[in-house]
Amino acid sequence: MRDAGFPLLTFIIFTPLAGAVLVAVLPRRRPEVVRAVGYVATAATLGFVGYLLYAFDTSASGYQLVENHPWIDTLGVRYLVGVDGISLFMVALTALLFPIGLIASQTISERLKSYTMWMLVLESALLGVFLSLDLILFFVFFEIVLVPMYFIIAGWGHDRRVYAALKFYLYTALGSAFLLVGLLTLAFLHAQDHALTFDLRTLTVWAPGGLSDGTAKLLFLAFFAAFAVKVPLFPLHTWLPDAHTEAPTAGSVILAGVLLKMGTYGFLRFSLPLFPDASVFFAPMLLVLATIGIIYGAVVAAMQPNLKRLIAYSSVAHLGFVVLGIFALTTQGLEGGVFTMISHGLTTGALFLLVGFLYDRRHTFNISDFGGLWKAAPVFGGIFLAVAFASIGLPGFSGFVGEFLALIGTFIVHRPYAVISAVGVILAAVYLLWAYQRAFTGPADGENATLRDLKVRELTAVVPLLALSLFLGIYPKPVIDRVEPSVRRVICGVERGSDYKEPAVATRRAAVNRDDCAHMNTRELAGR
Amino acid sequence: MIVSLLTQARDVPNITTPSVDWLAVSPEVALAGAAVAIVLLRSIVRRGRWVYPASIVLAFSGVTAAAALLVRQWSEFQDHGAITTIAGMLRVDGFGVFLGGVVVAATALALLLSVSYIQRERLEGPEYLALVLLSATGMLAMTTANDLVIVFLALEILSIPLYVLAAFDRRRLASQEAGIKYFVLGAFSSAVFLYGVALVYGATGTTSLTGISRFLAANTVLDEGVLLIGLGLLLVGLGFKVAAVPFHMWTPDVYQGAPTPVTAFMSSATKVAGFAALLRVFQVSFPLFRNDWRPAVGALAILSLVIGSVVALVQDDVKRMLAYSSIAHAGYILIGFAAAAVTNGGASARGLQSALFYLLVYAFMTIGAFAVVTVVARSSHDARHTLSEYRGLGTERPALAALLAFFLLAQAGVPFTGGFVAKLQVFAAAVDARQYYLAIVGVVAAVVAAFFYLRVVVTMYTGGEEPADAAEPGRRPLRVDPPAAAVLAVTAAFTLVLGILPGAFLDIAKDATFLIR
Amino acid sequence: MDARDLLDLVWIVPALPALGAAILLLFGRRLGEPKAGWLATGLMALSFAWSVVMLLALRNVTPRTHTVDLFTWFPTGGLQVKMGFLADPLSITFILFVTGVGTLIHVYSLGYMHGDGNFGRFFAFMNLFCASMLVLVLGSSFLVTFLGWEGVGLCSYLLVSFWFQRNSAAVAGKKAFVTTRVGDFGFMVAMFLIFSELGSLNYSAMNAGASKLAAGTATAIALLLFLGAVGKSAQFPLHVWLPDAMEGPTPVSALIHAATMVTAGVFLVARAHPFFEASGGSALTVVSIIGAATALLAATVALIQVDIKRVLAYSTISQLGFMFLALGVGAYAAAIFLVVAHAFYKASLFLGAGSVIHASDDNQDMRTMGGLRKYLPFTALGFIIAWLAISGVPPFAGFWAKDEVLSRAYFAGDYGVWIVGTAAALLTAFYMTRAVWLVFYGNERFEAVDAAEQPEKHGFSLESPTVPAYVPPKPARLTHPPHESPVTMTFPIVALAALAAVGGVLSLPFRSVEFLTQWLEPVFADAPKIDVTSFVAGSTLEGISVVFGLIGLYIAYRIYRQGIPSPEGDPLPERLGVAGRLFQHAYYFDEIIANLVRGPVYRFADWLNRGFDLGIIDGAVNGVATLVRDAGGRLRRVQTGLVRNYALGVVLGAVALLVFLAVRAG
Amino acid sequence: MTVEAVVFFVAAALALGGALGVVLARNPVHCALLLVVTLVAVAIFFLLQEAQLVAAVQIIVYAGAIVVLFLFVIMLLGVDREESLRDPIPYQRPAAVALGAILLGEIFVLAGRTWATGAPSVRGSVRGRVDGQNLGNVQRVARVLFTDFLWAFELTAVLLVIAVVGAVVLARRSGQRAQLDEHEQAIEEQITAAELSEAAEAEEEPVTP
Amino acid sequence: MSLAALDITPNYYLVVGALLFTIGAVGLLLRRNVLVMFMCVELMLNAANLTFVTFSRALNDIGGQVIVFFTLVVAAAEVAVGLAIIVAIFRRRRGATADDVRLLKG
Repeated sequence: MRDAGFPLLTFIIFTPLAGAVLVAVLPRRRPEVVRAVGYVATAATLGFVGYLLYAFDTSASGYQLVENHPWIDTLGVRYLVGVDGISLFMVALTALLFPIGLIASQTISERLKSYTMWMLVLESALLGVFLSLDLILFFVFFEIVLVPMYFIIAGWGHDRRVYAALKFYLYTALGSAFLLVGLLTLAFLHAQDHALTFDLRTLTVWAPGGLSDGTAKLLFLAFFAAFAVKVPLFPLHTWLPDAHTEAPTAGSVILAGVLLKMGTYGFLRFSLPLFPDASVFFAPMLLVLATIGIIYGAVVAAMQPNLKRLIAYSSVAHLGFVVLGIFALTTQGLEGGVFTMISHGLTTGALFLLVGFLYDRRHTFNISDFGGLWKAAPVFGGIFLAVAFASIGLPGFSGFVGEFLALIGTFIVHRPYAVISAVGVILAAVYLLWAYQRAFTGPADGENATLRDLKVRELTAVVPLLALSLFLGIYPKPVIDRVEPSVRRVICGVERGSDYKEPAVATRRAAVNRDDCAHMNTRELAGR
Repeated sequence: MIVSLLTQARDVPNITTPSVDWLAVSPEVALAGAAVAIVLLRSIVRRGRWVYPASIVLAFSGVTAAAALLVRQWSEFQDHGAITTIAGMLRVDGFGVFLGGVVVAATALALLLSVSYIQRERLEGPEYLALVLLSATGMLAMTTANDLVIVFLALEILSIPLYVLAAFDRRRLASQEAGIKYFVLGAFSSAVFLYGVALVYGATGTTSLTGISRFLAANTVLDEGVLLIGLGLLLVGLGFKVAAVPFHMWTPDVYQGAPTPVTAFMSSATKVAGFAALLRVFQVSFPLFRNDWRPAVGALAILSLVIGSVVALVQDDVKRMLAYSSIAHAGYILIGFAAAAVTNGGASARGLQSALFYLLVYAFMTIGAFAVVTVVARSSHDARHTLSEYRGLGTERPALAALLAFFLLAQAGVPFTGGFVAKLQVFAAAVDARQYYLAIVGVVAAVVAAFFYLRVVVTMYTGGEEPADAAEPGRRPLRVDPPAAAVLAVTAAFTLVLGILPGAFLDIAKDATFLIR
Repeated sequence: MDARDLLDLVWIVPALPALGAAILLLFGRRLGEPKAGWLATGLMALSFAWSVVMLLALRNVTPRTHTVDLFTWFPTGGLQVKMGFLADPLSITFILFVTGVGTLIHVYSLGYMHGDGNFGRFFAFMNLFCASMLVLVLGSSFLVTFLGWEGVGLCSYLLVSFWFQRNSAAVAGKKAFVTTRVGDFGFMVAMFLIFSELGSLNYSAMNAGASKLAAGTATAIALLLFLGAVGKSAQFPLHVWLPDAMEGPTPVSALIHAATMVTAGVFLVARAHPFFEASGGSALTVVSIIGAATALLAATVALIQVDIKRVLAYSTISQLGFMFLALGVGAYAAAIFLVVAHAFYKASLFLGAGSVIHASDDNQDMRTMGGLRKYLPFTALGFIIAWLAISGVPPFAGFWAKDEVLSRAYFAGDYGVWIVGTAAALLTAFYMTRAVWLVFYGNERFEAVDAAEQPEKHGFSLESPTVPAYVPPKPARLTHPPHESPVTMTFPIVALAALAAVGGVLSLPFRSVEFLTQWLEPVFADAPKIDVTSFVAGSTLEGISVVFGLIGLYIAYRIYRQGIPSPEGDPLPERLGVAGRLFQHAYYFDEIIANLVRGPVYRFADWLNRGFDLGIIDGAVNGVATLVRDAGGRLRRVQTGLVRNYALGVVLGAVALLVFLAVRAG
Repeated sequence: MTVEAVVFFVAAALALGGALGVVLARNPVHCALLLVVTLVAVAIFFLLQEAQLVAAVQIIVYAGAIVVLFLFVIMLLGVDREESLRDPIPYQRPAAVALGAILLGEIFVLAGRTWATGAPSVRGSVRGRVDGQNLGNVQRVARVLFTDFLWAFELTAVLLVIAVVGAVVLARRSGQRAQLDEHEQAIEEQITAAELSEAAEAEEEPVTP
Repeated sequence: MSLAALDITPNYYLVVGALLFTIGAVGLLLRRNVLVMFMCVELMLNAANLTFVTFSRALNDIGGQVIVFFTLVVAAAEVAVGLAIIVAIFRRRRGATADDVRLLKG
């Protein structure tokens, strides 16, 4: 591991927060300064994350750049952060989407100061979620995320924002309530014979053997409640369309791009390592839900009259692929899941940006209000189409890599789910192209005929996402190489903790020579 | 003095008076002394212009002295252990000093909040201050009480001034209604409590908390019925004070009607004192019966959580909503209490610690919230606190709105506020004590509670684009006086610090649990 | 330079058009009309030239296969997929005709797209298409092929709906993409199965491992792949998109929907033939049956079409059916031969049709044409040669190729298939003859009018592509007399026609001159040979084939030699009676699907959205919220404001508490 | 039957009868007077149980001071009107009586035979010698009051201060009249209306002396 | 058991105490007049006092009697303050029924 020489992860987490504090003391009458601070803070974070990508040791499977300090001693809670291949790209995605979100927020002038503050707080919180290795610390970040997001939706959203924001808050808070009880139970059961700790690495070593079968299942379900709502898994998804539709553009981007990943990330980071046996036991249930989500999300998306709602439901389908991949419990599946998380962040983020830009021009999301936009705005139409195809999962774009891996990873262990889910690939084309056809093609009239094309600012926001999606679609290796060791660690942990054996075909020629799980010692399995 | 006079009486054989550790009673003396001084000043000087300022000075010197003495007590306790004095009726241990400290802090903040309020509402200042101080005296006595009789007396000492304070604003009918309701029900519950004390006395032959404990440890009571009734009635009486459901019904009415700073004082300090008694009585005297009363406490906790949270949902009055929320908070503390009632020593200590820490946090965040309410009510004479009054506060007074939002979010248990750490501790304690059902009800109630806190927050940040109708009579511009600002600053700071770096305070709370027996 | 070193550079073939696409997408608008087109065309020509180099290089390599890996695409555990290209006779054959035909059609487009507002974009898409198609055929693994496969699908979408302001075009593009996606589903699942069985997606692994698979597994893989091919190659029942795809500019129809993309299915089956072989024949039987059925059904539908492009579209479907028929009987090389020959004559026909349409103000209705031969001499020349080729008149390429296919079918013992194929051949000759006579011969059924009177210019547009119902003809009113197209357009027509004329030499059915068959030999070496049992039998079959072709030709000639009296006067519908209506509506296939989608499927989806999602799930969520709030309201009423009542609560609590304690105390 | 028994039963009858009277009498003045009966009866119980000083204080403080204060307030406020039998909450009265019965039942059931299970004296007995001396009741009480209960005794001082301050501050007739805001005003009117109707109702009912 | 042999054990007093307590409690729930409600509280306090004294004798512990003194003081203080509140609130009103003050509810 290359040593950063300074607490890099702490810098990453708290740079945006520092920006938020700075914004708080700025005068309200200087919006340009507020904006500048926002950009600088997010850009600096992105810079740190860039350095993190450089400093990250590709071959290591464990957590790197770990920082470990006591926080709440009486509970054994620690400020424990670290990064591995799985979280690395979640962090990168977060750091990337925030400056873009701010660019997209250029149109916001009302209460700009608080808006910028909430955005920065949100970024810190999200980065914290992905970097925490202490269960309580994770929960703290997991929970605090709700607050800025709530305010962003309720404060700068559209017509039904209050309802949507509240629904978002209550839904997800209810889920995480069970998570809290679950993780406390876990830690205290561990504490019967050991020192009380919430250190994920310690608990990962203990939990698979230390918990009784029934307890592990109950705890799995407690964790599941929180993560499934966040994902959101069918049938816990109804907060999502409302939240997305009512959120301001940047809010939707972050919501789709990063927030939803908290759930799937949680499955990967906590559910699988801590409760391997229960994970294997419940995997069919999750696969069923994921499969339903994929098909259901796509079908319902097709029926939406509102462009944003449509994309929201498409997220349900996409995240279904992620869950499918994760609970396939194969190397390809997990990597596909992780990759789809990244890819969905890029493409759906871009879609929301574009829809937001459309709203800026036409003040509506209704597909029926549009028509023939491509004519007046060729660049807009072209980029929208490209992003739509990226989202559909056309090979050559990142979406394909993720979905293909998730499906193939599922197929080798659970064929029916993969086959049914593959239908979702067709449906994705149906709903997006149908929407595109209705909004962008055909004859244009009225305002649609004079739509302004994308401006440079807007292009700066979208093009990086599209370009990255294209790049990762053609050359996903840099990501997969970094994800693979960590994914292998997770799978080996599951194998060690249950009767499950990953099919040989998934690993036969693994890139890492430590792929043979038998060679992984307990320390390595814990990610130390 | 009286004691010495009496000992000189000839026909009475010598009475050996109990030794008095003056340090142990000094905080009470300081507060009561300040109160008496104010009363004297008032009765001698009558209506001088400087009487009120002087009273303020006296009040704060009393509080400061009490605080200083509590600190002294704490170090004394740390070095030499608990002080038991005056025939064992008084026991100064970590538990008492800790909660005493919370009481004094709450008192100081409530006084600070009242200073300008009194002038604004043209109330009789010196009496007001004296009554607050006297009530606080009772609370302090409560925290160190080691005898049911002291508990009873302290209960009365803290309650009676509150009856008066609740009814203090004679121009508002609501205030007087609050007073009379509080009084009737308070007296009723005191009577119940007293009957409970009587029965416990009969069953154990003593009223001393440690005495009861010793008796029960040494003897097996075959007919434990009377003891159980007594115990139950004690729970009822104290449950009333801490506003646990179903003994809570006075709370919304009284909190709503009383002058807002009084509400702040009541909701924070009284609850602390009530829990001080509850925890001490049950943990010290009846640990052997914990399997009998723990489920009851658990039931009270669940009822408080559910009813407090659910009914708060439909409130339109902010003060009333905060009252219901304080009922829900009592539920959380009761979780900690129930968690403390287990044989596992570590878990028990954790439960107690969590309850103590929760009280600390709760005091600050609730005073903070009521402080904002006090300031906002400036525009409508403390009579109206409907949610619509808060519409547009976010644009009109962003700082004030942000603070209220912060306090409410803290109460909702959002991370990086004291409220979160407090709830975390409570749930951890419940889990540690294997009282999973309490933890689950607690977390779910927290989610429901978030709904009504957020409702207020949203109201503040919506609407208000139209200029605040300045034309409306009685609507004066909001002004935050320095004392109120100080209260806001201190409570906000504490709520934040307790959320981010709770370590030191948790350690103190932990120390406070050790020597309760 | 060693031949293998040279073959390492095979990636240049797709890279050139890809580069062109990239440049044109970014700067196409700035380059402007002629330059963008010339750039694209030039790059295609270069690509063709390089393909020829590759051909020459491969000839010097034994064994005749060479794999180039550029970089690792999927480096995941056991699934390692390289971005790699496979040069072997099959792929080289394909790249040659793709780049060759592609270049010609690019040239044609220079003229055809003249004046279009999105000239640059068109060429960008065309280049992108060629690049994707080349990746498809060059891919060294199923996944790389799939990359190209989806790429051509994308370009097809883009180009079909190129004139997106027309709703019909936009809808047709979407329909094309979605329908082929149904096939892609099969392709994907096939890949899953291949990976889980073989642990690799590479063709080399397939060649090594396919024969060892259980027959059932191999059949499953084969049929799934065939599903992909059915979608892409517009075979029954996924053929519905192709006629609608004629909404695209005609060069697109020529290149994508006749010459190249639609043959990708054929390529795939040929490429994956080890699985088909390993299936023990059952998969191949399915292929041949589907192929034969499609050939016949599409031919019947083509009989009665009035839109010149639709005739060609159904003809394409039918011809593709022939190809699958060939594949199904194991005559892989014959299928490829037909692919190539078909590329020549069908491209020529489409380009000719485009020229006709171009000349007559975007009119596509054959009933309002007639006698155009004298206005469009070069176009007519090319068209007529190609017509003879497709009708199976010797010695044109179509004859040799079709004959090869049918005779193989016969010799393979699939007599049913052979009969169906022969019948389809007869029909082919008929409908093509009908088209030629309606367009180029007979009476002129159009009139020139002043430009001022000309109503809003609209192409022959289908109101909704999903219902290709009978459209009453509008007499074409032209602003000017029909005129021959510029040389950029006529040259490709004639050139392709010439290729169609002589293309037969690629593989004459005589031992030593079966060039193509021999060339492809290494690829299909493991497939069982179909022996032509005797020269006599072969010759007889050829004779029968020719006779049938001529019969069809003659019947059409008899009917249409005078043209038709008026646009409404086509005698064919009447003569065919009920069958005519069936053909006209393409067996109502589209209508059934459309009604299904608009009816039950839509209703179900709508219910899922409004009834289930908003009603039940969200209703439950909101219901719980309302329930809690109602509970709050009800509990609130308990708080009566009366002190006595509050005291009652206290007593109630006390009583309950004591009851509990009493119960515990026993 | 011992004298104690006779006295006990008479006193018990008085005490309970007085208590019931307090609850049932409709006129507050009657209630106050019936309260005195109970208080005196309780004082008799005290006497019966060797608590002479307490008995005396009970009479003086309770009957003499507290009840008088009650009567005084009744007269001052002129609230000696009889209260209506109608209860706005229909379930209140039956519920109250039922709960009372249950409560009583529970107390008896739980208490069973033995009520006083505690340890005998720890701080001075009621009877017998203390420090070798035979002391009167007053002395016995005093000894304990000023030793064991010293802290409680001191605290009562605070209580008295509170009583004084509280009573004074509340009863002081300050110059300012209540200024009701509109909301309160409305309710005020409502109440007055209700009062009037109730008063009318009360007049219709036959007055029980 | 004949009446003559009847021994008045502490239980007799305690039962009377319990009855008084219950009557007081129920009375508070029944009555609408604040003053009478308050009287009922006094009944309850007296019940407690009686119980203290009875136990005092039963346990031979003078402490129980001492506690009664404190109760008396408390009762007195409560009465003083309570009546003051009642006076303050009902000065302007004719009735003293607790039901009348009902601004606050819900």
